Amino acid sequence: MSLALDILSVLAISAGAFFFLAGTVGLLRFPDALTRLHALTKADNLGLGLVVLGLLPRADGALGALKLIVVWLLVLVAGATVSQLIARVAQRAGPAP
Amino acid sequence: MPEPVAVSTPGGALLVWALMFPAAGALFALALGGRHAERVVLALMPVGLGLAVAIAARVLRADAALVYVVGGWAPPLGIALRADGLSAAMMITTAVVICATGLFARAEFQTPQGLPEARAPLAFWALLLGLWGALNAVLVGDDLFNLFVALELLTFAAVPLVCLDGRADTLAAALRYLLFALLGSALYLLGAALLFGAYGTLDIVLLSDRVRAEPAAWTAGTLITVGLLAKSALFPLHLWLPPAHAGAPAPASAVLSALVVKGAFILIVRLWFDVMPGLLTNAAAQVLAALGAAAIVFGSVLALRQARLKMLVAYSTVAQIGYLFLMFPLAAGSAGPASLGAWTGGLLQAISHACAKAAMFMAAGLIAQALGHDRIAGLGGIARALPVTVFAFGLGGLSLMGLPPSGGFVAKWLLLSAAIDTGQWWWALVIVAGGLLTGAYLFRVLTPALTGGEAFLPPPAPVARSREAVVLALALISMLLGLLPLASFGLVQVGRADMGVTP
Amino acid sequence: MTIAVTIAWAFDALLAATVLAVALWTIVTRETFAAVVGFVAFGLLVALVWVRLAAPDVAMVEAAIGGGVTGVLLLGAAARLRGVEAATAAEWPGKTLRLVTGALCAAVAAALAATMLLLPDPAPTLAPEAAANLASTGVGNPITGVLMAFRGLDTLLEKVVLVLALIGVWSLAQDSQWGGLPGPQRQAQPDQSLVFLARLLPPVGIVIGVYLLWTGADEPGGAFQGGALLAAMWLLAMMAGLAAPPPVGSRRLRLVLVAGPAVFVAIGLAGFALADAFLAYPQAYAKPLIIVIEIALMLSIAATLALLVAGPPERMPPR
Amino acid sequence: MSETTLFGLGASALVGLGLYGFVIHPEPLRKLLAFNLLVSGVFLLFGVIARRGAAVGMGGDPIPQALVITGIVVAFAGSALAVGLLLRLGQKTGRATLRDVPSPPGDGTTS
Repeated sequence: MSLALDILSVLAISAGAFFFLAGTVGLLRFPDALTRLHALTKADNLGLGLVVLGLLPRADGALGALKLIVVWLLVLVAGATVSQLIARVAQRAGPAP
Repeated sequence: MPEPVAVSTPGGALLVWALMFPAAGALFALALGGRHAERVVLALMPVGLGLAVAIAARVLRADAALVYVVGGWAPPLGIALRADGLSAAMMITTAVVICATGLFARAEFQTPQGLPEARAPLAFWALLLGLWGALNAVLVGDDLFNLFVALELLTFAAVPLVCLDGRADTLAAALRYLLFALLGSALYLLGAALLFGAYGTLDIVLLSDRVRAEPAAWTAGTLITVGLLAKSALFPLHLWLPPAHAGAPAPASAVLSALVVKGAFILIVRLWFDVMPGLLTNAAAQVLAALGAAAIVFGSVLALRQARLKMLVAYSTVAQIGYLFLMFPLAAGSAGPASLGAWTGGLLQAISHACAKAAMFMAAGLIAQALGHDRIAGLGGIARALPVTVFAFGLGGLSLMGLPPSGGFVAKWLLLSAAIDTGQWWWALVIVAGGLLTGAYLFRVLTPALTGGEAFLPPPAPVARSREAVVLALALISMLLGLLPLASFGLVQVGRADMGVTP
Repeated sequence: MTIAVTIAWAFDALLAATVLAVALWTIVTRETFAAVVGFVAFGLLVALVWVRLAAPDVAMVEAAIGGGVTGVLLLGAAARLRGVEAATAAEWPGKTLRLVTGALCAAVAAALAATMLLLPDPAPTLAPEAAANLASTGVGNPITGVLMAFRGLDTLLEKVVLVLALIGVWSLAQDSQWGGLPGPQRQAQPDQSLVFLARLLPPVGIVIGVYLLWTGADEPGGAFQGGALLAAMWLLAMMAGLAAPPPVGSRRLRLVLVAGPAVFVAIGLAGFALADAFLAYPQAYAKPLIIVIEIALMLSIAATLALLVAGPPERMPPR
Repeated sequence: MSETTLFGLGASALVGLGLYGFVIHPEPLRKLLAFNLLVSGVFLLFGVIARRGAAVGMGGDPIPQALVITGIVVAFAGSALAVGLLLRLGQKTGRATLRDVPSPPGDGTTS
């Protein structure tokens, strides 16, 4: 049982790390603000979600697990809003860098 | 040998009150607002003065420093407050100058009729209290980090005073002042961190026991000193001072020039004579004094070339700060009579300059108010219109020049004789030359003020007699300091014994 | 075990290199706005370093104040200065001066590094003393014990520093605007997604802020962290136009601003009578007294931080 | 190399960087940014010193850690005052620099 959970943790966290890496590469390599945002939000939403998923079996108690999920949700909300704001500014500024 | 554990001395609680009455007063001033801010300051002035005198009396009677262990947590875990003779003397000076400033500023920072509250008066009175609390905290602090917080309190109270009039040039001066001060505190904190890393305490008394001559102490001492030099505006870190002190409203200039720069200076004295007395090598002391000498010459020459009275007085501050640093090579080393004299001379210079310079800035403010400008070329005959003010300006000037019987004379005479006694004649030359240069720039002001009269056409705006009286009182204090018998300055020596120096 | 150590070391090295790289970029990049964005990222990375240094309390403060609130402050300043910054681009110092300065700063850094390497081993520490005395403060978090008891005077003076800084910022107003609302006029129609966030987040943030205060007595957290979070929530609501900043003349606002330090001073002075010393707590009531002070401090910190970011009054309240 | 050594060296470098930026940049806002980097370095040095003092089950000496918390708040207050000053200066002069701020036309009608 614990072995299965450990494997799940390793897999999920590794996958999360991969999304963060991909998101960072995208941030650096993509041509304009909108595509860069696209790359970043994948890292935030999916990458962090997978990391949290991987950490859940290791949380100490239900309260700890709940805190982890709240962290993920808060980042989701904040990330989504900020992306909206940046996207709007980028649109207004035109297709500059 | 086990280290001594700090215990509160009788009367130590006075130090807490000296810290808390201005801090609580500033909070009250903000909470009550409007005209109450001024009333809070006026009500607290006698309290503060009384506390300072009481602390000095206790220190003198006990012939030892007052100590208070805050919360009962002795250093190194907790914080102690400590007032030796140096603290007590400077606390009285602070109280006198701030009370005089408060009385002088009433006419300038009154809430206008019909308004519940106005910007400049509220800010001025609240910041004045903050400044007082900060200075007391700097003077009684015995912990390097507590002193850091006190220094920041001092900075944040002082900087906004510079630009209360909201003009672009004073805003720029205030910003430059703030940037210098922030850099200074960062370097100071860096040094304190290294000392903690090396010796595991920030308490000055404990550090004085633990500090060894090694790289950590050297680096820390250098960083702290440079940081504090930026705050005390010693040449070549003085660039921020003249525009800030000259641009501020006259009462603010008075406290900035008289007291705020002295706060950082006192901490440099604490560092080298209390925290690390063994490390004040001759070379280091000579460097500090050389910077001081450069400040005297440079500041005086630039004062000679100013077109505006307040700029002249501000550059004079740059020069007079230089004298303070001459005390390092003269008071360092063995505790002979020369060292005692230099110590007393240096601190007497700080005290008499505080009173004299506050008087001169206030006098310059009154002159500017009467004439509508402060161009030196246009001062002709002002002595006839404002005789008391010009007389007070002149008295302050005599003290800066070091002419008898002023307090400045005794200070410079003590430094001069210490220089000759210790065979460091070059500093004696600097003192004499500085006095001559000071005379030159003062006579540039006083000659037209006393003799001229041709350019003096429009009738000057009236100046309140009471404000002139305040200025005169401060100038007289700086004068009377020189008439006191020398033994009465024994106060400033009290408490040095704890630090391994036998007076 | 050794693999774990190696991984941790590699992580630390990577983290240190990234922090320095971001810092360098912040210094050398030409555009001010970009530099400030870099600074915010820097603040978050430094918070990670604090976690690695086993200082979670500091990490929270660094993330909330060092990176967060300071970031908002500087971003706002950079945005408002965008128009005037172009005129100053040509005033960089010459190459020689830059080289000399660089050499001097490198010397300072080298001296610091050498001093750090030469620090005594084992290092002097006050941890045992703090641990031995923590019980008599009633709190379980040693940082809270230091801030509220052992070195309470620092904390008290620092609160006065904040109040004075706010008076200083307010004193920069124009005379005619005194008594008005802090900050520039917001745009009439704030972005809808921002409004959404400003409706959703503050209830959660307030709960977390209070939780941080409460848990701070025994675990990482405390009045600073909670106060900074509350300040951020208030700023968010102000930016979205959901809450108007209070006029600086408001009596109620003034009372909130001074409540924290005033309660601290009052309980400190009461220590003379109740516990034989200023800022000492009678042992039986130490923890409740500390909590009372922290609650008052949190409110004052939240208001002061938010208003320091909002700036001097720049507009009169709508009639 | 232990983690304290690593971060100690990094913090020293950070102080040097911040100092350089503070001296070199002509714009006050950039100076302020550099100042914030500089104090971050100072605080981190404090943190390394705290970490070196780990004992009796504590991950670090709590005294320097608490000092850093106080220091961060004080540094923020300084930044806020500086930002207030430079924004006001920008409003008044339309420029973002400290050099050549014009004197008032009245030539010194102070007080």
